[in-house]
Amino acid sequence: MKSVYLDHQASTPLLPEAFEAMRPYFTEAFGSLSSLHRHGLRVRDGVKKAREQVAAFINAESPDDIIFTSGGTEAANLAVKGFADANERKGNHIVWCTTEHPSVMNSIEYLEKRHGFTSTRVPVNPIGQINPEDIRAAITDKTILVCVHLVNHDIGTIEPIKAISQITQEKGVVLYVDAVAAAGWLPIDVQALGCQLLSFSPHRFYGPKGVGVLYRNRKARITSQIHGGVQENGRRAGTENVPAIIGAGVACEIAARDLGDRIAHVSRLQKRLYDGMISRIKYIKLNGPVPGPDRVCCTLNWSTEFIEGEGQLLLFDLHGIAVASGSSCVSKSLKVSHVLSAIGLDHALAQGNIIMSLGKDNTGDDIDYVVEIFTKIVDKLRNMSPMWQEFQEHKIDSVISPTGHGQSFTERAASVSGKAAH
Amino acid sequence: MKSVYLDHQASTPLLPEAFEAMRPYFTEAFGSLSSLHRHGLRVRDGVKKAREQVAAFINAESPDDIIFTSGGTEAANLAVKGFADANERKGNHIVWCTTEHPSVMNSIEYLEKRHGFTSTRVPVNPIGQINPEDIRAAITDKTILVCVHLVNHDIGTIEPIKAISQITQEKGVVLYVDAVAAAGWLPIDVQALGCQLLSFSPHRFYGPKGVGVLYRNRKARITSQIHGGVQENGRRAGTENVPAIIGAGVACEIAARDLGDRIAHVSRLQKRLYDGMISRIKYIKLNGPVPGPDRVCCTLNWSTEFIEGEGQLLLFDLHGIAVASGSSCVSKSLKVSHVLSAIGLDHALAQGNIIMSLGKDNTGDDIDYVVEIFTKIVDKLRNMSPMWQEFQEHKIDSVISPTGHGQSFTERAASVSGKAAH
Amino acid sequence: MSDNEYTLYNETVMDHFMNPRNMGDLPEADGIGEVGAAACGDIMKISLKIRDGKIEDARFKTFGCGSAIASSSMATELIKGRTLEEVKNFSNQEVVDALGGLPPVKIHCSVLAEEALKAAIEDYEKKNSLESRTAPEAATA
Amino acid sequence: MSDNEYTLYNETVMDHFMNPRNMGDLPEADGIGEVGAAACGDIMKISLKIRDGKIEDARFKTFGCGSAIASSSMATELIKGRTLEEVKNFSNQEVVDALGGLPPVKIHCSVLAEEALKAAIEDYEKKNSLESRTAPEAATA
Ligand SMILES: Cc1ncc(COP(=O)(O)O)c(C=O)c1O
Ligand SMILES: Cc1ncc(COP(=O)(O)O)c(C=O)c1O
Repeated sequence: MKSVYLDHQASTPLLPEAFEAMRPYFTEAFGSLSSLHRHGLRVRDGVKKAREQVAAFINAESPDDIIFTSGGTEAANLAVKGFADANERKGNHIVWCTTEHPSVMNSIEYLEKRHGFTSTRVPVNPIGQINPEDIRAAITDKTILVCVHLVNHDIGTIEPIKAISQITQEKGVVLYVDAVAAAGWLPIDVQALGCQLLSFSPHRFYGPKGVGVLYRNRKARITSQIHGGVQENGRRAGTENVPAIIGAGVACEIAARDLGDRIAHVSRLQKRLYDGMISRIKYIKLNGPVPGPDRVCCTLNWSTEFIEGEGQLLLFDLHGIAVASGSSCVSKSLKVSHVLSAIGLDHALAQGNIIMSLGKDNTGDDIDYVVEIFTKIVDKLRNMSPMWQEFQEHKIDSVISPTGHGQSFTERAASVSGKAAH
Repeated sequence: MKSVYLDHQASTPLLPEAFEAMRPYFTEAFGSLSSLHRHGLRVRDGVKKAREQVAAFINAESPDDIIFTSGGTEAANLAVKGFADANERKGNHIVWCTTEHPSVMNSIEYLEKRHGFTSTRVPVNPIGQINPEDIRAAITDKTILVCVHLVNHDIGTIEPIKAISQITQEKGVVLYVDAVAAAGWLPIDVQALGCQLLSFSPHRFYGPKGVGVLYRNRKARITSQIHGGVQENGRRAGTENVPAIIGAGVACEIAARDLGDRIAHVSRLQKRLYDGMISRIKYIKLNGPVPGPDRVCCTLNWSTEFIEGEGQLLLFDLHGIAVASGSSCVSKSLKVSHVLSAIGLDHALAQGNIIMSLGKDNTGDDIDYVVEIFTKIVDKLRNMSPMWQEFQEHKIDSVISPTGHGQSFTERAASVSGKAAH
Repeated sequence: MSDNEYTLYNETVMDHFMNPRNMGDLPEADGIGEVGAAACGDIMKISLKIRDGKIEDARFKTFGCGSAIASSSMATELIKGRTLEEVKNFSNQEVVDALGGLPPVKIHCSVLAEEALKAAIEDYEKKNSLESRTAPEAATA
Repeated sequence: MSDNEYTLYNETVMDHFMNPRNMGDLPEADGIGEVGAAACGDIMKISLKIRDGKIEDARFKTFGCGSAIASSSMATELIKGRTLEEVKNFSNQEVVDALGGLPPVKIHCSVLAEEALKAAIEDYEKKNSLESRTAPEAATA
C-alpha cells in the first residue's frame, strides 16, 4: 500500500546526516559535558559546534545566546516563566496572542495563578492574524513581556512579528516569539525580527526529539526554571542530552542550506493540495490564510462539513495516509482547539477538522492520491452521517454554503444532545 | 596508551542493545506519541513497553506510576516542586538531608524563596549518614515532604531509607528518594523502600542521556512543572523523547538482569582499588564509608593531602585515566562541595578531592594501572607543592596523620591569602 | 484493506468502523431515536422496526468518531431479535464487551448508543399508545 | 606523553603544566613571596635571586590547579633578566598572553602569579634596606 506522511507538524524523520553525526556520542563519546578529562572535553567541542550551527541558523548575535532545553515546550516555559521570574520587579503583566500554543498559554496561566501576574489576551482576526495595534493598546506600564508565535501551530498563520517588535521596542518591552511551527519552514533572523527571546524544536524539521532551543539575547534576563547544576551557563540545569544537541546542530545547518529548496518544493505541493481539495470536495473550508504570504508553506487545516475528524483520520490511516485531527474527540480533553474558537469558527466546522502538514519528501503523486482518497472518505462518512441526511432533507443548513433552509447544525446538535455545544 | 574510564558517575556509554533498540525510532518510527495514525501508534506501543520495563526495574506497583522526564535533574524538580505545588494546602514545610544533590537542594531553595515554604536540613555524620531519628525530630505538623537520597553522589554513602520511611509513614508524610547515584548499582524496590516518589537517570547505568524517570505512586499527587500539552498523563508536557525512552527501557531491563553480576564485579574492583590506594599513598583519606554495606559498590572519593584536585585529574587524563574532581577550582562556582562541608571535612582535604567511579567494563589491570599512576602523580604534585615542603619542614601539620608540629594547613593558607578559607 | 499492525482500536472495533453493520435508515421505522453528546459533539440516530414486541430490524446513522460508529454498529447488531423488555435493560457495557473493550475516553460513545436505542424505544412507545400498538398486532396475527 | 586532542587548556598551558619551568626553590633566595587565593585555596610561592637590580633567577612552588602551575611557570620564565622596576609594572595580563589565553574562570591564577612575584620583590626590598642593599653590591663589584 502507498504510504504518505502528512503529519510533519507532529514530528519528522531524523535526517540520516544528523543520525550519523549523533551516533558516536552514544557509545563512544559518551562523556558528560562537565567532565574535565578528554571524554568530557570531546563532548564539549561537539556541543560548541552545535551551538554555533544553531546560532547561525537564526542569525543570533552569539552562540552564547543559544540555550539547549529538552524540547519546544520546555523552551517556551523557560522563556515565559524564566523571564517573568527574573523581571518580576519591573512589572507583572504579560500581553499575549490568544492563539498561542498551550506551552505558552499554560505557562502564563501558571504565572497568573501562582505568582500574581495578570495578562491580556490579544484577539486574532478570522484568519488568525493579530493586529499589531492591539498589542500596543494592551501594553500597560506593568507589562514586561509580549508573547506572539511566528506561525500558528493549528492553522498556519504567519504573524506580523516585525511590526509587533517595533512596538515592543518603542515601549521597552521584551518580545518572545514561539517559532516552533515556523522554524525550518520559513527563514528566521532573530535580529531582523527584533525579538529578544525565540524558541523552536528541531524535531519539527528533521532534527532529533529530546532537544529544544531557546534564543535569548542580552536584553532579556532569565532565570533557570529547572534547578540544580550550572549547565547551560546556569540557565538550564541537568546533564546535557549531548547526542540530541549534536543532531540539532546538524539539522539546523542542513535546514539553513536547503531552506530555499524545501520551501519551493513544499509550497508547490501545498498549492496542488489546496486546489485539489477545493475543486473536488463540497462544503469544505480552509482554516487560516489561503496559501501565500500570510501562511506557512507546509500546512493546510481543513474543516469538512457534516462529518467528524477522527473518522477521517482513521480512514486516511487505513489507506496509508497520516494526517492529524484537531477535532474535539481526538484530544484527551474532548475540547475543540482553542485556536479554532479564537478565529470564531462555527462549532460544526471545528468538529470535522483535519490538519495536513507537508514535508520535503512528499511528491506530487502523494498529493493526488490524498485528494483521491479524501473524496472517497468524505462520501463514506457523509453517507453514514445523520447530519448530511438532514442537510439533504433541508432540516439543517450548511455553514459554508448556506441555503437558507433548516436549523443550523449547532442548533440541531444542541437540541438532540439537550445541551448547548461548547 | 591505556585508557581507563573511572567516571561512571558522570555518565556511562550506551549499551549496544539499547542503541539497537533506539535506532528505528530515529528515522523510521519517528511519529509523535500523540498521533493517532500508525506512526504514532507504533511509537505508543514502544513507549508502553519501555514503561513496563522501567516499572519492573524498581518494582513499581504499576507502569502508570512511571513518568518520563528529560533527566534526573528535571525528575527531582518535578518531585519536589510538583509535589509541593499539589499539596501546598496541606502544609509548607520540607525536611531534607543536608547532602542532597543540587537539583533537590535548589528546588527546595526555590520553594522557600518564591512560594513561602520553609525547610529543615537534617545533618549527616562524618561518613555522610543521616540518623532517622533526626528526621522524626524535624517533622512538624506543617511538613508535607521528606527528601533523602538513596546514595550520595559525592561520597557514595547509602542512606537508611527503610528506617526513614517507617517514620514518614507513621507521620503520614510523603518520602521522596533521589536514587540517581544508586540506580543500576544496587537493587531498588520502591515498595520495600516505602517511598512514594523516587527518581533516577538511566544514563548513569548504560542508558541514554535525555531521559529521566520519576516514580510516583497514588499516595503522592503532583502537578506538572513543565506546562503545555497533556503528555505523560498531564504530568509532563512536551513531545516525548521517544528514542531515549525506548533506550531507558532496555537499559533498565538489562540492569535488572545483570545487576548481581555487575555489583559483584564492581565491588571486587572497588576493594582492590581501595586496598591499593591506602597501602601505596601516604596522607590520603577515603571520604564516606569504607567499602561494605554502607557504601555503594562503584565509587571511591579520595582526599590527598598537600595537593590539589584539578592537577591530579589532568595528570590522570594525560595517562588515559578519566576521574572526576570535586575540588574547589574545578566547578565554575569555585566552591568546595557542600557534601564535603557537611561531613565536616577539613578545608585542606576538601581541596585535593578526586572521585573514582567504576563500571562493568573496568578490569583488575585497570585498577593496578590507576594505583601505579596515582603514586607518580602524587609524587610529582607534592614535589611542586609549597605545602608539602612546609610539612616536611614541620611548618604545617598533616590533618590525616597529625605530628603535633606547625600550623594547620588551613591556618597557613588563611595567613598567606590574607583571608579565611571558606 | 489494512496491512497495519498499529491501529487505534482493537480488531473488532476497527472491523465495525470499517464495515459498519446496519448502517442506514429504515424507510418505515416504528421508532427513531436521535441523541447527541454535548461533550464531544457526536450525534447518533437509531431506527427500529418492531414486530411482536421484538426488535425485528435496526439501523443507525452516526456523526462521530470511530468508536461512535463502531458502537452504533455493534449496538444495532446486538439488539436485533430481542424483546422490548430486554432492550430496556440494555446497557452500554454490553457494547463495550462485545467490542472487546474501548479506550476509557471513548466509553461515552457506547453510552450514546444505549441512549439512542432507548430514545428509539421511547419514540416507539409514544407513537404506539396501548390501543394503536395492539392494532397492528391484530393485523399481523 | 599525550595523544589527546582534547585538553582542558591550550598547548602552551598544558606544556607549562606538564613540564613546568623553574619549579623548585632557590637555596639562597634574595626575596620570597608566598600568596594564596582565598576564593579557591591555591597557594603560590616564588623565590628570586636578584643581582644588579635585575632578576637573575626565579623559582616557584605551587599548590593549585593546572593553570595556577602553568601561570607560575610562565611568570618565572618571563621575568628572568628583567629589572626590578620592570617587574614592579608586571601585570598578570602578560602571563595570560604568553600562555595564549586562559579560561575566564582561571584568570585569577595569573593574578596570583603577579601577586606572588610582587610579594617576593617586597620581601627583597624589606630585607635590603638601602644600606644593606648597597653592601653586597659593593662586595660583588
Ligand atoms: C507552536 C508550538 N509551540 C510549542 C510546541 C511544543 O513543542 P514540543 O512538543 O517540541 O515540546 C509546539 C508543539 O506542538 C508548537 O506547535
Ligand atoms: C544524586 C543525584 N541526583 C540528581 C542528579 C541529576 O541528574 P542528571 O544530571 O541526570 O540530570 C545527579 C547527577 O549528577 C545526582 O548525582
